[in-house]
Amino acid sequence: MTDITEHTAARPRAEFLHRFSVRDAGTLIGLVVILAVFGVLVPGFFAERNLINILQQSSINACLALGMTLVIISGGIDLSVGPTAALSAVISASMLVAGVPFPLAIAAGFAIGLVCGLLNGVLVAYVGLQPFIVTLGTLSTYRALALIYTGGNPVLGLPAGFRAIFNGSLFGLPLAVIIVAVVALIAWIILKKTPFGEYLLAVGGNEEAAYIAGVPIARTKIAAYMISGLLAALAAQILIGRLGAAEPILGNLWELDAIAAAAIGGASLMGGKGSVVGTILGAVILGTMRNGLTLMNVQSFYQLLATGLIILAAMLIDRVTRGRG
Amino acid sequence: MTDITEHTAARPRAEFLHRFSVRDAGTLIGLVVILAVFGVLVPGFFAERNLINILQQSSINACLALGMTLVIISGGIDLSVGPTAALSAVISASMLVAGVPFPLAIAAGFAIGLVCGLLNGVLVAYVGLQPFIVTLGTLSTYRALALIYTGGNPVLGLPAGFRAIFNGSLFGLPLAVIIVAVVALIAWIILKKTPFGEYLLAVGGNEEAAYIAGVPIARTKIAAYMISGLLAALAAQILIGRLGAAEPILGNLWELDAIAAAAIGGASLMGGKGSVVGTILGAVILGTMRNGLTLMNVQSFYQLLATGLIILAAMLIDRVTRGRG
Amino acid sequence: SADLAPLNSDTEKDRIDWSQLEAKFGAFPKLPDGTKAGAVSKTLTNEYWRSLGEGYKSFGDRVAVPVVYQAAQSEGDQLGQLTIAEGLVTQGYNVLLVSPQTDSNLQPIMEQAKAANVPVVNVNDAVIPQAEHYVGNVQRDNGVRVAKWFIKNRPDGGKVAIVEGQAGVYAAVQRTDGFKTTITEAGKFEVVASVPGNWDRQTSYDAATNILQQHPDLIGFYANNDGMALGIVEAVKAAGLQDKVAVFGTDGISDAYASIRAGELTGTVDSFPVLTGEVALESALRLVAGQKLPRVVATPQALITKDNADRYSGAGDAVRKALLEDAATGN
Amino acid sequence: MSVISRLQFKGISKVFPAVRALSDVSFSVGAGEIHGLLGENGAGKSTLLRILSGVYRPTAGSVLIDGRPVMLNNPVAARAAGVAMIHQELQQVPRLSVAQNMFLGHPLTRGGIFVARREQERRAAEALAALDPTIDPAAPLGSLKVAQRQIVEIARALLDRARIVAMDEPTSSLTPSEFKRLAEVIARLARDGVAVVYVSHKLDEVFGICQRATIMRDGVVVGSVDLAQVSEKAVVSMMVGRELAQEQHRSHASSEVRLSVRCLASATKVRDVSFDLHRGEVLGIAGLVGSGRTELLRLLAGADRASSGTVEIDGKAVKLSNPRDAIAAGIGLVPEERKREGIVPLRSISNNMALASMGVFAPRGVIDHTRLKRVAAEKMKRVNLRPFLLDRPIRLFSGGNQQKAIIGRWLAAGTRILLFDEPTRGIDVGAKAEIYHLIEELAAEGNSVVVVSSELPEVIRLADRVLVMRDGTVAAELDRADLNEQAIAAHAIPQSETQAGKAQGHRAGA
Ligand SMILES: Nc1ncnc2c1ncn2[C@@H]1O[C@H](COP(=O)(O)OP(=O)(O)OP(=O)(O)O)[C@@H](O)[C@H]1O
Ligand SMILES: Nc1ncnc2c1ncn2[C@@H]1O[C@H](COP(=O)(O)OP(=O)(O)OP(=O)(O)O)[C@@H](O)[C@H]1O
Ligand SMILES: [Mg+2]
Ligand SMILES: [Mg+2]
Repeated sequence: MTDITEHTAARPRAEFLHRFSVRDAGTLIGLVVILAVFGVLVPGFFAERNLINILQQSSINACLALGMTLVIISGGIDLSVGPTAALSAVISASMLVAGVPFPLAIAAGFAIGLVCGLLNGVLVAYVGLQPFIVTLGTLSTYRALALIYTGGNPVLGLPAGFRAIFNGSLFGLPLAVIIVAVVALIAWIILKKTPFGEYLLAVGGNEEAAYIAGVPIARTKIAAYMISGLLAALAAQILIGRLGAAEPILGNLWELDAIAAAAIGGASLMGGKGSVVGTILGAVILGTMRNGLTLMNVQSFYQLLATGLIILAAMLIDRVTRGRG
Repeated sequence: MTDITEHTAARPRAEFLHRFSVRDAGTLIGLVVILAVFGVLVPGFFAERNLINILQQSSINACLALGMTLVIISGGIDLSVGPTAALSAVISASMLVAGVPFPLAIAAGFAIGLVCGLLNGVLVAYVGLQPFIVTLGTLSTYRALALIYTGGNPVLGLPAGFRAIFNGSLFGLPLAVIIVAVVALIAWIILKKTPFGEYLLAVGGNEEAAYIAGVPIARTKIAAYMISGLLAALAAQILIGRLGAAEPILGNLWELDAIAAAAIGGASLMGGKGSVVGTILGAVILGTMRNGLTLMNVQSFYQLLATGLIILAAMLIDRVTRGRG
Repeated sequence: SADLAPLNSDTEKDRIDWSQLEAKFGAFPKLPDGTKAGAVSKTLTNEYWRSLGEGYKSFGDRVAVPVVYQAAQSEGDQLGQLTIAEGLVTQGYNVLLVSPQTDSNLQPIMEQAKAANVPVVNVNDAVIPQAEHYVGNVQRDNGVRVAKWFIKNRPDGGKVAIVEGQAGVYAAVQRTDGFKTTITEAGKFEVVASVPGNWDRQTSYDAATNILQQHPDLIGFYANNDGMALGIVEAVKAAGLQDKVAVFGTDGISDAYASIRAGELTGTVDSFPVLTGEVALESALRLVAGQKLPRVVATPQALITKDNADRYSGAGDAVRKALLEDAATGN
Repeated sequence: MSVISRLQFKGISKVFPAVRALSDVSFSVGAGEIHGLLGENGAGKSTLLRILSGVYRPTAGSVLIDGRPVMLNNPVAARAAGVAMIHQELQQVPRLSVAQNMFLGHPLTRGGIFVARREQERRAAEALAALDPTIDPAAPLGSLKVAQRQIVEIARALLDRARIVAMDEPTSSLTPSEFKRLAEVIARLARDGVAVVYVSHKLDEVFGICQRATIMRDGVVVGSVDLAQVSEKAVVSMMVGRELAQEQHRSHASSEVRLSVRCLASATKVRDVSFDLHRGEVLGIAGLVGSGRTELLRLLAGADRASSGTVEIDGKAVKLSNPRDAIAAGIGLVPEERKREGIVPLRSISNNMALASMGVFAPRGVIDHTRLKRVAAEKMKRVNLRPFLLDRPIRLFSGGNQQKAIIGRWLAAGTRILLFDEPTRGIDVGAKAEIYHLIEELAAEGNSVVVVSSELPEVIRLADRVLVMRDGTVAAELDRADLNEQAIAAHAIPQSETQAGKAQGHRAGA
């Protein structure tokens, strides 16, 4: 009923938390159910090509959601990922169009992401403002900067060579998917195997205790926001590679998808809790849903309805699975 | 620097928290600064007509933000206020157009708001899902229902009598402003004077302690979401009265403004903290800013920039004032 | 006036084509001293609305009328736009040009402006039912024109798909409906998908990828705006189907022209925002001068493909000339 | 004693996943009886009382009140059945006032609509009067010190006029004089026929006020005894299942100065504190609540910043601007408020232990989990963690075992100067002896230890030397030879009434 009894009910899984967690298994079951439903309803849904499509279409959200997961674990939230990506995209793109060498232009894009994250982090960690409202403020600010920088116009004509970097494929998988898989692996290692990961969990779990234990609170939080900014920048590079254009309005509402993926994957917005595997599964759930609904040619109002209901259903399935776990 | 030292520094003011809070004074100073700046920059800014405009333009956001404040205090968040308002609006409006008596149509709109809130509340309190993700799901769901119900078309031709209810003025103030002022007064009384207000603070402040003390956790949370839904419905009635039409896409992005107002006013998204006076001031700050920037004829990209920066600045001013408080 | 029937800009009888203004109402009249115009549009994040503003400005410059042009911070910011419009009313502009986010969000302006005796011109897109003056094109016609292209150039018919704008937005609904109805009535075509793209390039790219994967034999896409169409073009290229699938957008932004010239985007329906802006301001100022214009002033649009792109993309006057010719020939 | 007991536990079992916290617990408490409940950390005392107060439901068994079985499905039901409970962990809402907290969940109202604040405050003041009249019922609870918060918690249980009052370590943060006032209150309750269940690790308290006691070990009742008939030693051996050797104080202090503090002051409370701490020394710090001991330790641990003064370690000046500086300098703090400042609840024992020494476990940037597990096993064995489940989230452990993990944290970090703030608060006699032993071992290994404690016997038992703090500064320094409770108390108590008022100024509120 209440959280108290919930805790009591949820306890068994605690033992397994450090292995493949029951929580992740819950998310996986959610995904399997959704896959099964679409598999039945949509002919050709399980075609290799379509499955690859789903992965590719989930990759950008997954990339953002990984950064979001780290921020959420640290007890924060990053609403500014979309505009960060947009700013990074238009600056990289305009450098590329101006003939700057690819590595430099990409590095500049990443630097923008890091700086955006740094600013968020500093306002949260040093100035002590609330993460939600800080990133709500920078959401507008970064978007405005991107618009002002470009005058509102998309930056077109990205060099083919640059686009090839992110558009290729390896072992039959789109490079974007592979890049994000590598990022996920790194995020998993960070969270499970490094002091920084431990610090994130501690800061989000009990900031005061972490402080007394010598955890560098501010640096940990700032690093989380910077990673989130960096991954937003990476997502931006992947996207402009794919679309061949960088728009200042790119990344609209990305934050909601990223948060949804992290939350479906088990991250708690109260901090101290979250899973890389879960987040990836969450992103794939959302991607699968969009893909399946499009293939079913569901009318747009009903797609919106389905989106809402599936988010709720994913959380419910997960809740029920955990209850049994 | 970090939150830890903040806590230490913040202790003295604790004594005053239950009177006119220093925190609210901080928000008030923020508002005064912004008013002063615009007063200097914009001729005629302090014209009575313009000040009334500011209040009127802030009233809808203030109405939503009051509900949001209660939900935030209870440790939750309600992202679904905009679609709740839309659903309430189109249903009331279509009843009005069909000739249903005003009180009945308005009551139906309020009932929709309550039901939307109830569903959010039940999913949060009984099923134990995270508020952010629940209301993200219902955000899409309610919007979709409003679109499906109307086929995406606006409901036009509301009876003049109905519009007069919300469009009149009293003592030279628009009725909408007066209605919201009354709502604010009621919210203030609820929060400061009733057991329910205490329960909200307790549930958001320390849920376990509240449970052990016998606070009805689930009922308290559900009531908060229902009030938020009801106030969204009220905002919808005010708006359709003003517009003379109800659209299914009404209320887009309302949640962000409402959250911003509550946060500027001192609500903590961690729960257990928030102020009715602060929220009203927060809504007026946002309204003033929009009004002033428009009168200064600032280009929209720079308006966006200013919006972001002013949210950050309001939080900073507040932070500094509190530091001194 | 209260007995004014709700406006349907596409079907209103009391209308005049933009090319007829001078012929019917004479040369541009003299204006009261100090006339200034205020304009508010949806958003500046879309080139279409920026171009409209350029049109206002260029005509304003020509007749020495200062124009203030504002826009909401984002598409869909309904109350923000209302705030801006209310600010313009209180600031004493002689005429207002508004491009509302929705059919009703600027409704209060109509009454306030009336009280202040300021004419209001509804320019394009969403239609305020009580509007006394409307300048713009026929939204439905955007989709109709593209459908006609398919009927003419793909006589064998085939599968087509639509990528829609934001669910429930007037322009998106009308354009989609125009295309869908016209092409379905032609008989040989099948609309296999009509899915939301939310005015967003990435969403449209993903949607197009999925549709192409399911219907590799698709012959064409119609997108409710050019940004989405350009996203679809990339998806089509990525699927290696650029020779088989025709892609159409709407609006005629400069990037669309560039893409058409490069042989990627098949076409777009240009509604000539700069010219629309000029015509809108001209009409508005004629109202200020006391002329009684018909309720709707229709502005031009044209289906742009590689063949005719140059004709419609020259300097302002050249385009105006070409469009006047079109009007004369009834195109 | 009546035939029908006021309270009877009948065959209560409680199984948590992986832990059997209680098996077949039965005993009874008569009306007007003050019944001690004793046992080591994790014996199941709190679990039993939480069942009594409706927070947990028993796996098996029943609770009888006045001979009738009662359904205690939630805290509200327990209240209705006449049970009031003082929880081990403070269950309060810092932002609400003292009175609001006391009446939380069942506020007094005017006309059933408005909270009757005045009336609540008046009644709260009445309940507080007997315990600590200086607490302002209108003050926000968050502004109170822990000890006062605990008093509020006790006073809350008195409001109800309950038939049964369960007290789970009510005095863990209280001083002996505060206990004395509580004892009077409890005696009054007993006179009114209330059955009191009293849990404490302080055996002298239990022997002082209880007639009978039930002793538990590992979830089962070892026996119920008449306290007039048994010795403390016998009770202790029942609790721990073996004889506890009475250890004597042994000093390992050398003359080498490890830590030298000069004229240290903080912005809020501490002023002009100077002392030396030697290698191998255990320095006790005594003083009244609010005398600034916690704050002094926080300055040394880098948790708060000093406004002036110097700290030298091994003759070198160190800057302690945050806990990391302190840890790097070899200083570690075992904090007073374990739940708030000690543990990261969702993380395991191992992870909580390793938190302060991540660098050690991740020499190449990646955590060596094998090594971490090994060290955790070793340290936790040394502190005798129970149950010995290193991967279990720490929040599921009893308070005493949480404390052990925190001590293990500094053992793992190789800290040379350990600061203990109330190290045995809420910790059982067995574990207490273990911790004392541990502290001596640490000193013998050449570490330096500071122990802040409100329990004078503890200070006397452990310290080579004692600083008595009063009003933020060192009032006296007592060598081992001069140590006794009277001497400490004499220096700790303010000289005059006016100063007393000042020292407790923050309590008085208005
Ligand atoms: N919610 C829970 N889930 C799992 N195990 C629990 C839970 N609560 C308590 N336990 C376990 O039950 C046992 C008894 O704990 P309890 O808190 O009752 O001990 P205690 O006697 O009160 O100890 P202390 O003196 O330290 O307070 C311990 O092993 C503890 O780890
Ligand atoms: N939460 C707080 N709010 C206000 N003042 C505080 C708070 N905590 C500490 N102080 C101030 O610091 C002073 C010293 O407190 P400190 O905790 O150091 O005392 P202590 O001797 O350790 O007492 P205790 O044994 O209760 O911990 C207090 O008297 C008070 O003035
Ligand atoms: Mg206990
Ligand atoms: Mg202390």
